[in-house]
Amino acid sequence: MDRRIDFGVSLYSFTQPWYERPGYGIADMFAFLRKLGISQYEIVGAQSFDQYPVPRPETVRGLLELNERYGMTPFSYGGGVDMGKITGRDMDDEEIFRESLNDLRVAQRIGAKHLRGTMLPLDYLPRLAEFAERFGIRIGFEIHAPSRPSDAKIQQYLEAFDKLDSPWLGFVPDFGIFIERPSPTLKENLERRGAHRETVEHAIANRHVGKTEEQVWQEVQAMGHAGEGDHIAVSQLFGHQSFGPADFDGFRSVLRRTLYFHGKFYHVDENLVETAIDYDRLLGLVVESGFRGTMMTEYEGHSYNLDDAEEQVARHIAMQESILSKL
Amino acid sequence: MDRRIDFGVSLYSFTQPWYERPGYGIADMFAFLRKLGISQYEIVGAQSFDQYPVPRPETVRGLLELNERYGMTPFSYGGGVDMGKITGRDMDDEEIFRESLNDLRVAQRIGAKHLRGTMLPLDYLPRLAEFAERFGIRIGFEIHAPSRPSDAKIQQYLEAFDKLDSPWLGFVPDFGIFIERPSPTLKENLERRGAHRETVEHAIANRHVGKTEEQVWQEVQAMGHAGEGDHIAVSQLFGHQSFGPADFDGFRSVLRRTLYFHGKFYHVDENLVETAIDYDRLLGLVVESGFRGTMMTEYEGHSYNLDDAEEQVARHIAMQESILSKL
Amino acid sequence: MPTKYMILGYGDHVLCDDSLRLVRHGAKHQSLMLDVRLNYYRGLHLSCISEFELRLDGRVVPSGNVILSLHGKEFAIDELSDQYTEFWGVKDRATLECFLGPVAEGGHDVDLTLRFRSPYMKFAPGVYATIDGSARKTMVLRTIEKAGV
Amino acid sequence: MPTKYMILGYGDHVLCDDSLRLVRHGAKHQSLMLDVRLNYYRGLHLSCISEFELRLDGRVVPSGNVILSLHGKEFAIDELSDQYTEFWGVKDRATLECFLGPVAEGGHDVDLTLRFRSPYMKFAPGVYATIDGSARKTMVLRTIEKAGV
Ligand SMILES: [Mn+2]
Ligand SMILES: [Mn+2]
Repeated sequence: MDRRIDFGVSLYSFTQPWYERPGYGIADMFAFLRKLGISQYEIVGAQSFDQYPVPRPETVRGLLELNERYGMTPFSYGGGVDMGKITGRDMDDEEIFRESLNDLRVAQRIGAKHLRGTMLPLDYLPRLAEFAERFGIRIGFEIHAPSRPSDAKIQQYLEAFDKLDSPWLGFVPDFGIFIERPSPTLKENLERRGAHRETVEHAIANRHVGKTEEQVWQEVQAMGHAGEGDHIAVSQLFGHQSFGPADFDGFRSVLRRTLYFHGKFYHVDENLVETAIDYDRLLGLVVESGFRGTMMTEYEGHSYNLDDAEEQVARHIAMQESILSKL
Repeated sequence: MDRRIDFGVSLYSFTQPWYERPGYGIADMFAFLRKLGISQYEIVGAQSFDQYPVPRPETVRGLLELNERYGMTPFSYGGGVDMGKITGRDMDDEEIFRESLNDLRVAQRIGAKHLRGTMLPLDYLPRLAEFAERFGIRIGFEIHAPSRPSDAKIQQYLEAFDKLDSPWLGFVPDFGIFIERPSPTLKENLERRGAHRETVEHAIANRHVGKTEEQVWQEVQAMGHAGEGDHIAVSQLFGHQSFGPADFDGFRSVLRRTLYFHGKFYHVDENLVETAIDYDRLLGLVVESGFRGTMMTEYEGHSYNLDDAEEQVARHIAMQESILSKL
Repeated sequence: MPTKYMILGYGDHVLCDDSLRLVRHGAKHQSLMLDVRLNYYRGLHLSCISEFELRLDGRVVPSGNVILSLHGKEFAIDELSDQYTEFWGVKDRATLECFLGPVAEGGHDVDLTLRFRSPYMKFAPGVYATIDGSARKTMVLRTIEKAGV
Repeated sequence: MPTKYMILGYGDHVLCDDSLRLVRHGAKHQSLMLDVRLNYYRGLHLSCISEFELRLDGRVVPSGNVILSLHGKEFAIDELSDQYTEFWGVKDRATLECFLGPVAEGGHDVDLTLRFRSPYMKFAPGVYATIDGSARKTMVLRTIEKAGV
């Protein structure tokens, strides 16, 4: 196995039990992760804290105690500026910058070494790098769907990172940008919400043949499937739960400026395969690039209301180990 | 002694130790008041709570526990709407009304039977009385300096109260409206702040002879006293620490609609005399009116930075007992 | 899009089971209380609430008669849009307190419209994703006699 | 009036004794901290703060480099005017955290301008009494090495 890649798990993976199970908390997540042999984690402030963007001092103390008790290391802090929180106006860039410094301070308090932060305009990068160094915390801008690494905007940041050549700034590619086909759990979820299987299959087959969402919706109705569930299915497959050819070339280009990865996934089956995302190919490219660092597991099964985070996280780690051991 | 009048003490009397003494709290006030034989009190939310206008639930619980432990009864709640708390605009009357209902709810939670509330326009009185009855809490509008009972505005409220004839609304006359001459502690305080005795005496002697503040200040300077302390003394004696003939007739008129009294005072000497305010005369009028109810001791020595609240409150109670015993 | 708003799968948790209660404060004053949660994966500032309407048995409860309590603080509904420093955590229950006339014991149709902007999902200047956290349930009322807090 | 503002007698308590400290968070980041109180007989909403300026040894600390903490929450100075639901109790200390370059140990001249409106002492529409809670003191700095909160 390639020892240049290590693993962490984002506590976001446990969204479903965190929201739903009374009494379930970070201690339960840590106990589970230690059993898995994982000691690094990412914590998302807006999800895990009951005060945000700056958690209560007692929340921070509680987290530090849990780190100690379970031997866990906060690898990264999922901050991010809520630029729309003030009713009636958007924050301007200066305010976003100031709130980004808050995120750095919070990351420092909880002992994280990375901040998943909010993307600021290019001319802010030198100042941001300066503060990142001052705080001793690397700031990563997430490349998240529907963005693709080849997008002009991402490539401009890449160029700026190269020019600045600071170890304190970089990307966090989220593997959700590489969904090539719908996960089986998405299909099941759409059917549970009332879509006919035929609707789902038709929408998938016609997603990338030049038709619009509206055209496909007309076709599905013509097939006799005009229910709300059918409409939701078409809409989601063209929208929020979209898929398409993976941008491997773009991925290759950003690897030299990547700080760590969000190992986003939707379902790893019992054969340790994530059919929606080509982890074999992606991890192959990561290793090929000479990258040293961390794959941060980020399960998103709560999107389909699945309460199987522990099993899925365990499979995801096992899948990555298996793939890397063959490289 | 006239048993129709009983006594309570506003915790506001202890402003100086409350602000200044580390560790000093409501338990200390209650322990002292029980020694004095006092079991009724008023509490001022904006002073005693660390969250306002609605205190934290734990603050309310803490207060209820102290009531229990010391056998104290919250007679009145000093609420009041901060109509200027929102930057850039004043609250309108509807908002003040709504916040007054908040005050009623807080009064109810802490178990008070009276609310010292914010004066609302006359057309609100029926609604206010309705809610006061619903909550079982009488609402008093304070008559506070520089208002005088004979003022047209107060007399309009008196008329409206008479017309409404509700037991749930009335006045809380504050004896600070009857300051006839500066308290010796005010004079001492002005001298401590740098005023010459001659300045103080000259300003007092010329306060009510038709001269303006500016004229008196010119005269004092001509006497050779042009320091900042002298200027403060003239300014205070014409302004915030003013004095003048007491409006006894006005007082007589409002007694029939009075819920309780704020026994404001500045200094009771060792002979149990408050030289600034004619308690003999005022209590005589109260008894004469047939009033049954409560004198709420309200010491304001913290205005002169005096840390003698316990002694002064004890003297104030003793003074009132002595006066009432002779009536 | 068939749905104008994003809806997550926690709709059944929004109106907290067994939380509908009529609290009697003395003889003449009562309030109807109810605990609610967000239908979202993360918490939100109260300022992000863009639509709020509560219906009891089909009748709108005037928003001026509703107070929202969170973390020991209380807010009028029309104050919420200012509260960008008050954070409603995704595991936290907020309590709605409604000032109403008499309400009978037993089952009631509770219908809450609760929509909010997702303050980081910005589509265009001033335009954010709208999350629909509305919910409707038949809830059984219980009565509590209460003095003090 | 010789004084444009009302000043109460607690001026000596505004800059809390022994509270000036330089906190080192790791090798390259430090902040200067200081506890402050109101000079008033009652508490105030943070929105009531109308003037704030901190000078250290005669030099203004840019307000953008200052954060005010109260009850476990943190506010930028230019956010204060919005905070009408954040109450600063009269017994409570707020903490100022300033991001500055190196500061030497020993005595420093700390000069705080802090004025606020008294939100119930309304003289005319939009006009409230101004309370001057400013204070100046020589304070001795101590240094604290800190990791975490
Ligand atoms: Mn991600
Ligand atoms: Mn009074």
